[in-house]
Amino acid sequence: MISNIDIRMAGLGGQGVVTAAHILGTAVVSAGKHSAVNPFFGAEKRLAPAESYVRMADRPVYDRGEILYPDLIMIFAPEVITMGKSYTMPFYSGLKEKGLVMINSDEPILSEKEQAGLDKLGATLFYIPATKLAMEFAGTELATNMTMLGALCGLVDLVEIDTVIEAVAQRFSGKSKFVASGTTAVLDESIKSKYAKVSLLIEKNTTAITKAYEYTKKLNQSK
Amino acid sequence: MCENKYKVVSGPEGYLPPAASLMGVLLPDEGSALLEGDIVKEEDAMQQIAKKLCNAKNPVIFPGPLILWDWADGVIEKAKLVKKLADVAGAKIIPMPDYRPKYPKINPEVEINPNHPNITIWHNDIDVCIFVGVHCHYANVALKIIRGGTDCYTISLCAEVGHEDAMVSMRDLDVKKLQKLIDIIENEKSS
Amino acid sequence: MSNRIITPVKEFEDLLPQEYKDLVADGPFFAEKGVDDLGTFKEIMEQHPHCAGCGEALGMRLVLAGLPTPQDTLIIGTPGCSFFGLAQTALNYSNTAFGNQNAVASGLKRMLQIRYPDKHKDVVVMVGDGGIADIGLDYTLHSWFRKEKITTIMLDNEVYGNTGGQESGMSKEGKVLNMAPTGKKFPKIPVFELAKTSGCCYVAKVTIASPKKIGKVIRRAILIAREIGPTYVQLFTPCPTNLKFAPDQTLKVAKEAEKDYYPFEEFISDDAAAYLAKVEQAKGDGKS
Amino acid sequence: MNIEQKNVSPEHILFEAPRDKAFITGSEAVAEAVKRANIDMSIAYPITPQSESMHLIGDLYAQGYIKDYYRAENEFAVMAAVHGASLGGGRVFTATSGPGTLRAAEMFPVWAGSRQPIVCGFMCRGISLPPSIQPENIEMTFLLDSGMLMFHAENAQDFFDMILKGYAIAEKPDVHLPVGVFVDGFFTTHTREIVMLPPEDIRLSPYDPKCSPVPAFDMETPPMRVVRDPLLNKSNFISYAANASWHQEILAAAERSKKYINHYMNGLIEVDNPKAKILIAASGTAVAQSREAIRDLQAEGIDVGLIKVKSIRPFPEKEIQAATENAEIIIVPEFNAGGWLAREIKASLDHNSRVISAPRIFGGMPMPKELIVNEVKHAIKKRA
Amino acid sequence: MMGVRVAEDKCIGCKICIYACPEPNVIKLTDSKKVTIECIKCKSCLLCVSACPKKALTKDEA
Repeated sequence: MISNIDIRMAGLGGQGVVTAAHILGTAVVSAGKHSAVNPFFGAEKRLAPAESYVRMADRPVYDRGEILYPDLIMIFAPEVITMGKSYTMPFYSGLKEKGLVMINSDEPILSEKEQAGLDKLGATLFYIPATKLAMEFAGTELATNMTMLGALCGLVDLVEIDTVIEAVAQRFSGKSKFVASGTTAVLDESIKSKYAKVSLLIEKNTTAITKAYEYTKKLNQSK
Repeated sequence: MCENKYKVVSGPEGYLPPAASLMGVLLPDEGSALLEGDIVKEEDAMQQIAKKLCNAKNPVIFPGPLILWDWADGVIEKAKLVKKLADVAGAKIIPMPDYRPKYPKINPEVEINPNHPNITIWHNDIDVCIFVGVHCHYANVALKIIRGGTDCYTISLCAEVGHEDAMVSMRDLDVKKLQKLIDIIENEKSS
Repeated sequence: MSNRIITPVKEFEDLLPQEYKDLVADGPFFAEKGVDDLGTFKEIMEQHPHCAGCGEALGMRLVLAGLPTPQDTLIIGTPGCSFFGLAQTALNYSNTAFGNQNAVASGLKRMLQIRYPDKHKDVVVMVGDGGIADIGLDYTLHSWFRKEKITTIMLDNEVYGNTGGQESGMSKEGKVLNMAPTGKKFPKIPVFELAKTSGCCYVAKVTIASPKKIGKVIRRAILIAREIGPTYVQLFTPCPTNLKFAPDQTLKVAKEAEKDYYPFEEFISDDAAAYLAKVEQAKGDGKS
Repeated sequence: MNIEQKNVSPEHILFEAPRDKAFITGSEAVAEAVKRANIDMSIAYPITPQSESMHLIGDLYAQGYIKDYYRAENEFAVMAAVHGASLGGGRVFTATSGPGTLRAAEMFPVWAGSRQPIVCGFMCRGISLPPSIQPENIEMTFLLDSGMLMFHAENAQDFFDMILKGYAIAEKPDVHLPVGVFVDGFFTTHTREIVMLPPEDIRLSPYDPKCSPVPAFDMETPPMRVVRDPLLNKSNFISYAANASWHQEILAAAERSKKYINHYMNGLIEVDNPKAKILIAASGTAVAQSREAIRDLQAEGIDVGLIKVKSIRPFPEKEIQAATENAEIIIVPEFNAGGWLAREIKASLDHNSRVISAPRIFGGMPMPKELIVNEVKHAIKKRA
Repeated sequence: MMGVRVAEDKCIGCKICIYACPEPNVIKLTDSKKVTIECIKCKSCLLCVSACPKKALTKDEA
């Protein structure tokens, strides 16, 4: 299992990058390791650029704030790169050598210059059709963050997929109110309203995560 | 017991004497008392109070609002003992009925005010005084002013944790301790 | 009733200064007193440093005599002239910063309701025109919007008194004052009208030339604030020092204002009127 | 709603009760503290990054944990209203951030001057033009001499504990001063991390206004006549002496709080590796960043110690003097442009050329550990 | 000495002066329904004099 890794997640407001970070951090902590998770500290508006950060380690994590030098970058929407919907330009800036990049896209989207930048760092790149998987298995693109998480766990040995699924259930069970920001709380309600029952939401999300996990697991083995 | 370099002794200390707390005088824990800035046994503090009262030319007790007004259960019992303490010590009683800055001025013959306590002390030539039943903040304000401008020896009998700016400070004063103090004063008187 | 804090312990009763003995024996605590009884009982305000002929001091004196239960009344004020008399008054009085009185009173009233759910604790704001209409207007209005159960009393002397005679929002249009060297350019702020539209259940405008009306109005304002909602009394208390008239003319100035632009007005909401009818009938006094 | 919580001593809730692991944000930690603090009343006005915590406290009110709660018209009104509520003899909580702090600033000396044991959270952020919601703690510099006790939390755990400890300390009869618990906004409020929490079925025993050094403002405590605010009588020398003594008493009360800060917070400062010739002294999030930097420096064989300043007021002058006795270099990283902590430390020390006020990070930027590491190496090179 | 003199024969005990005085506890009504003035607390504003309908009060020039 990999320890001591800093992950930067970038996407569009409303896509659930904050929630994904929360779930991942929760899973890591419940697996007995340390984590600190925070969102990008900005005005939280739908479809505006959004970033969140997950630090995980087998020792206490003190560092906080934006992760400037990530080991792993997850891009939740192609527009982050193609339309510059990001405050971090280029999207891989600060990526450590031999780092890893996951992009939610059905097809390659990088320019030659960007590809060259990644190559120079010796980075590994994966394209994941996360939105497509979300539509297929959860019936909504709002589950993109779930498929991105599932995909991440299939690619990198960070934490058991079951622990992630438990964290998802905990996140949406309503037992403890989740607060990242006022806007996140509102979005939560809108996601829940898409499903008749919370249990159905959790079930759909679990399926989406599992399918994405299997997808990348296969991808990884074939590489 | 615990020796402090800074001594809280009678003034006048001058223009604006420092708060004893800022000079390193610590309030004692439960069961102890403060004597001129040092933490001592309660009994020793009581002995000093008795000695001071018995040798004073004009000892005066200043009962505050907490003991002048029958506002809570238990006040009357304490008040009776404070009265008895005055009788035993041969001390006069000058009350502090409230804390407002009096206009145009207080009558120093009959009362004391925490905002200008010195007027009462100077006017009546008080050389030893006891504060009892005064809210801690107002007692502290008055004790600092007294130490700044008079040579009066100040004693505080506090129901809470006591006062560094008094020369002798008792804490957690209850009926039992008051009675003990009276006994010690009676003893001192008769010896 | 909280008369225990004005009940002396027997051991020290004789030692109390005379004014306290008088307060206990002849004050308005153990026997209810009103404006009508002035001159025959010990008033709760003591000697104060207000100027000779001060309309505000007279206004406060009349208001304080009109309090239905002074032993359960707490007054919040602001810095300014009103501080001087109120600090000498035998009830809890506090000011904090300038203009925040209605916010402080909101917190205080709510906490007293938490701590003493079965008692009426009358929280009264008593401040000048500058405190209410200028620097504190937001806080005044918002306490009314929120329906805080407090009584707000403006001592309207149409000027900043304590700082030395500056124009206030309640000064008369055209009046030459400090900081209005060519005369005030706009009329008095219509706080009375604002009170009516901002949630007050009882609003009255009166001058010190009508002492008995003050007694009636204060009593009503406080009783209604206990049960129904916010109340506001605007009391004209002219300032001889800064409005520059002779101290013996204060009442004349008030009387003329009453005729000219400061007539007695009273507004009462329907629910407040119904409640008032009930209590005044129950009391059998219609005490006015 | 009926909330079943057992009243316990601060010692029990802070030191004895078992704790469970939670993975929560700083904002949630505030609510967890308030839930266990037996608050009578809380008043809120929204401002980023404080809002989330005060929403959660609103939820606590809806659930019955707090007896009254409302949204006031602005921060000055909030601070005035909690003052009024505190005068009335109950326990209150509120919080604000940056511009809200400055808008309300007139009230903080009033709280201190009238000896109200109010606990207020400050989720620090930028205050000036250009407008900024970003983390930095420049607002603390405006409050250093307000008379309040000021604690600076490193993380959500500190934030949780310091609020409860704040009440324990503030309500001591010989202290009875307001407590500001400060965090660097976002870095703590919006960061999710591990926080150890005592059970939620216990809470602090209620505030007892009878032990207050000033009478509760309720017409149930004598005397009737009392002036609670500084004495505004235009008068003479003796009135000024009373006023000055009053102020001294507030300073004295802060001094007395040290005993309780030592007891509840295990010292005004915390020192790691005090024998090191190079020390980093910091407060708030800068401590966390320094810990990461020190880990890297130690790995490179550079011996660096850490002073975490927990209490900003009272300022641990003597403690810092003792802790820096052997230090040759004292690096003070800060999240503000003014460098107020470095100034305070310099004013406390002899040979204060040892103090290096850097890095100073502001405008909301993070403080990568590399910056601190570089500062240390630079200082070593300069000395050699 | 500042103060106001009361002509007892003219005073009808209407108390208008009491309602006019800005000073508390200065003008009082006696058992015989006349007013008395505690001159030591009087600031000589003469509001009572100008208010008295019977001209029973005059400035004490002594």
